Amino acid sequence: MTDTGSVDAAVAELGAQAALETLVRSVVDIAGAAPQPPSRVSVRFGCASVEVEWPQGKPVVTGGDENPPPTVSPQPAAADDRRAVRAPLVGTFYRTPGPGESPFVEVGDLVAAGQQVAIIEAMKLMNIVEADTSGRVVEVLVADAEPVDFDQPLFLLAPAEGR
Amino acid sequence: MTDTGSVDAAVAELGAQAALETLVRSVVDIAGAAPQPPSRVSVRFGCASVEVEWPQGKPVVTGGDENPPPTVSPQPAAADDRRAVRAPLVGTFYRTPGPGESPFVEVGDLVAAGQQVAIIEAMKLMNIVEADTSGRVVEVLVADAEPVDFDQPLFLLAPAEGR
Amino acid sequence: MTGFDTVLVANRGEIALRVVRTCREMAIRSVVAYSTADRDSAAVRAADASVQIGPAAPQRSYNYAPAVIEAALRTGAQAVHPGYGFLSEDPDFAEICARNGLVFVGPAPEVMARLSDKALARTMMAEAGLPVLPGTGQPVTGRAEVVAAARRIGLPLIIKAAAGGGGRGMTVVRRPDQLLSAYRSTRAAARIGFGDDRVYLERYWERARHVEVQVLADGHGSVVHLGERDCSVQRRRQKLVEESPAPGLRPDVARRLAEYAVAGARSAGYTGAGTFEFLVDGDEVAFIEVNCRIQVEHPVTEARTGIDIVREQLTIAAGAPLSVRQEDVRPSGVAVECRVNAEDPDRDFAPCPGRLDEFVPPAGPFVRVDTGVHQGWRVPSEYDSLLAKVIVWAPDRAGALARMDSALREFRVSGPGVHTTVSLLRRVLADPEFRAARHTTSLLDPVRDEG
Amino acid sequence: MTGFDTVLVANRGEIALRVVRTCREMAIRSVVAYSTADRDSAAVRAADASVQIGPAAPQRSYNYAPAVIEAALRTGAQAVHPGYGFLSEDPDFAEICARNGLVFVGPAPEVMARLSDKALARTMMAEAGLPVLPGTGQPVTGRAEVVAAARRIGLPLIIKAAAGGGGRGMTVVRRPDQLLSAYRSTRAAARIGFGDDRVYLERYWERARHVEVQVLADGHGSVVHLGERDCSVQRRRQKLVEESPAPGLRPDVARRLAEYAVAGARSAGYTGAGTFEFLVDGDEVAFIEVNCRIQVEHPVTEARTGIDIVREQLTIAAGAPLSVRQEDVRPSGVAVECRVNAEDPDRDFAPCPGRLDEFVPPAGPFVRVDTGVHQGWRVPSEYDSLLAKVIVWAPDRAGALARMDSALREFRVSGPGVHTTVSLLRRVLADPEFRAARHTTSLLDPVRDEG
Repeated sequence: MTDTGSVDAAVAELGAQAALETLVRSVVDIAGAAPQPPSRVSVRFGCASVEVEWPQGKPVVTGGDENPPPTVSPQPAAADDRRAVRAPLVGTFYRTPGPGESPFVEVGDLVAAGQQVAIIEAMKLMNIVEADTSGRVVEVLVADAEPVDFDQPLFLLAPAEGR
Repeated sequence: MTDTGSVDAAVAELGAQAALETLVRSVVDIAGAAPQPPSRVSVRFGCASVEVEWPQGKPVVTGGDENPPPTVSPQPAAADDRRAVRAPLVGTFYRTPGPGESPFVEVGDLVAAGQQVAIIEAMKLMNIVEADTSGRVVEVLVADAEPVDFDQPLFLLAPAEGR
Repeated sequence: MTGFDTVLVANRGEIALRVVRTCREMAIRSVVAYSTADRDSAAVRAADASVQIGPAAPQRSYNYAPAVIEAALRTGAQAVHPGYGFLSEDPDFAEICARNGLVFVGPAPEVMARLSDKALARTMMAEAGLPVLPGTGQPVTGRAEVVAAARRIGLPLIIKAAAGGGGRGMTVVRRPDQLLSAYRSTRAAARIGFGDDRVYLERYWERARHVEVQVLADGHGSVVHLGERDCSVQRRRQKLVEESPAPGLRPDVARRLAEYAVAGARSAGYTGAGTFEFLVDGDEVAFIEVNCRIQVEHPVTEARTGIDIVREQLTIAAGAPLSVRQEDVRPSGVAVECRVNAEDPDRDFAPCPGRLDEFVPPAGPFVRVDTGVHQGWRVPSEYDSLLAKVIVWAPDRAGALARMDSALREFRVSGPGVHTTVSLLRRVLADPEFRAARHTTSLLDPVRDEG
Repeated sequence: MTGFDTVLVANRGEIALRVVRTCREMAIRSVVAYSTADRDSAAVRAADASVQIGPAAPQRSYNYAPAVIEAALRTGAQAVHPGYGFLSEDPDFAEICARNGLVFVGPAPEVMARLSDKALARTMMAEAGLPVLPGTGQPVTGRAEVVAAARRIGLPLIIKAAAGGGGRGMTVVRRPDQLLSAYRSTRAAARIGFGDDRVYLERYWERARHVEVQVLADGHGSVVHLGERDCSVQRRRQKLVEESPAPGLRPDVARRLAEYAVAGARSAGYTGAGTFEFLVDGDEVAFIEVNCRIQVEHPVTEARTGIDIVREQLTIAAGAPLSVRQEDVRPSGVAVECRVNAEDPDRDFAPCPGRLDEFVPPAGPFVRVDTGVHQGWRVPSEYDSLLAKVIVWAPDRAGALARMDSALREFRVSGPGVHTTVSLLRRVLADPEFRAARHTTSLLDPVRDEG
């Protein structure tokens, strides 16, 4: 038990015990804390996972899913600071107030929340599209006069400061 | 057994065994601590896994399945040392050679691989049930003259020595 | 066959998929207009194209005409199939379609406008020779007018809030001394409930059955009926079980109903698929209303006649004549439909949307299931709670009821918090009154009496 | 109605579920005997009870009579429904059932024994007045005998290995000078392939169609037919598409086939549901064989007649008379079935079992899907590769083919390594020969010629 291999093995074993004890405690905690007996509990830590199912249980409590790094990243969605300005209705997207005129906004422009950035025409009515947040235009996602669906991203804005 | 490769292998095997024991303990802990009898418990650590299912209240224990440890553990089913003697066909289970006679085996008996332990009657033919492994009878799972399905566990055997 | 290359399906759920299927068979390109809640729906998957027209809230998507029209125009659709509910019976929407060069799959806007005004429809149909329920037709005010109307109509009668619906705002009056207090309390309740205290009076039929006749009318003067459906099993005016033929209905009464429906459709200048609803009590019948759209229970009629009603709708809308003459329509056997809703019987049938971890509908000989959901789907809370329609056919009623019960037993639906009406439906199927076809619309909802 | 409380279903897959469904409708308790590979099958789930009779290998489970009988006796079953394949046409099994006091759902063992001997069946049917293919009937040996037989039969003819089957071990002879070399090579191939070099000769019909007639016969002397099915679209003798009525079949020929089938069933003392297979070329017809069981393609007939054939099987087996007389059978419209197999068209249609990550069969009006699999199921490799049968009905053939193509487009099947025959089926549906009903059994398998 003095060579490095067996030390590693021992450490691994200890790690396994600790990790699994944690997992089991989690499962038991979840099962006990749930308002009704759960039908399935699944907890995973790295390569270790514990999963419990109950027959015909009503609620489902799943702890962790496919690959959740539990302690590493506090903000899973924070990877991209950019925000989309989306289409408030289905219609045709126009970047300019009229034919031959210059676009409301261009890449690199700074826009304020509430500023008009485009028009969407639906049923021959012109609907103003406003930025719902301030920021710098980093990308125009739809070409002029193209049809857009409801909620389709039109522009990407980056935060005005910081970076 | 002096070169590092075989030492590593031995250690890995030891580690796997320890890990599996831990896994099994985890399952038992969960099953015991659960508010209701679970229908399935699955514990995994790295490549080793143990899974327990209780279909409709009747417990069936299976050790390891989908991803059998490829090189580490030579005995993926070693989670539980007990081995079941299973029904080789569908029929009626008899523990004795005939009415009023004493059973082929009793709990506590030591049986040898190939020894007759029961009869299954199907279509009025008496089929001999043999133990496919040696061991000590720790449990008789089916009452005399009860119907059994193909592959249904009939007896549990524990390893004859060790423990 | 039809002149349409592309049809916009302005609906969701099972009926959107239903329309997509017939379009596909007719080699018509289908485009489904959908809300964000229906992004992964079966109809969207099955359609040739789709347009996200708005958020989950129907008033900004399925009920929002500009978004629907925009989707139709953008995708080159020549026609809009409205399904049922949402914009399907909105004459203004039909009008907007026409103004935008789109064929609305349904009757002409002016026909729809007249028939959707219940008082006007009642008058029109009475003039066309259809019997109507004795009643005031219009709202009544003042004790003298109420007493005079009640004397003319006779007892029992029902006082209905003009703004009511879905079984709310109604009181049954059986004795003369209950009349005025019932009038006062119904008005008061209507004022509070609907902000509108107008009420009208109608004869109340104690043991009535709800029977409706399916008609098809083309733009070339042909009107045919496809037989009747009995929809008497209702819970709070929601149909649960529909069947055809109407069990226990005298053949001469069934024939009269069909003739009334054809005469009514003709006199109204109706085109498309439509349904004439009647109350029936013995050999007494009374027209109630016309539904100017495809109905949830149309598969019952399809199963008995072999006619694809959506195909006929599209054919008629494209200006072609009906594919069948009256003598070609030969309904056979018995068809029954059960509506399986995501509702909790233990919580007064509150809708219970949620994720469907398991959803395996029944199948097999003479079993059809129309559904817009699938395993893994999360039933949205914004729409009605219909999960699936189970339709069976058999040579006779006993066989059809056995088959239906068997199909309902086979249905596997589960998920966190998901409950269904399957057990209620199975209780109805086992009910002796229902089995003997002696049931009425009050089988599940004994009507509240005054006094 | 029937005397059975409990029926053992001795089969798997879609047909086991099919039988369970009818049992449930008839209030008969169903018990499914299953192998370890089918533990979680839809039939096991749907049945009232189930018995695990053996391992995946059929010779130790579905084909192992003692296990099946044991399961039946243990669960109190009075009858055994064998489905198709496995023990369904084994006269010994029917005999064992009888000896154990169990009703075998099928004809009497001695009838089955005679009809399953193809040479004997051919002789019996010829005696009953049915036309048979000119041929030797029995194996021939020696050049003189071969030449004499060929002279009597005429050309083209086909030399078949007695031990062959499934399209293997056959050679077509078109010119007299090919005869002896074909005889030698077929014998040699048969010796190597089957260890049995006996061959026989039969007239070869170049442009034949495979047409079969469904019959029902009870134990009280009633025999009715339910019309014919055309099963000419085959790949290596495996039926892919079946339809009814047989397209392009002259009505007088169809009538003759039906009469032959009824006469054949009568003369053989047949009881239960059975199928008489014929080859048809123009107005020439020839009896081939009788299938003494329910067939894969029976839903085609159910869709046109409204008759539940499994119900009739159970009714007849219980000793009751048929529920229908010949004059009650009035087939209508056109029904088509396509078999969707888990096979890889790019690897010569090798079966490709695997896990079905996605399995959403089509549905809708006049579409029926019979399947024994479900999403998440792992298709076992031990059994045939049938995933699902898609059956459609329509008033006419063009409508039925359009509906079938639409249904196949809707079918969603995927999983690691899973391929299906859907694309092949859609190619058949689009084939001009098939659409014009000019196709023959060699549509997909041009027959190998000698020389």
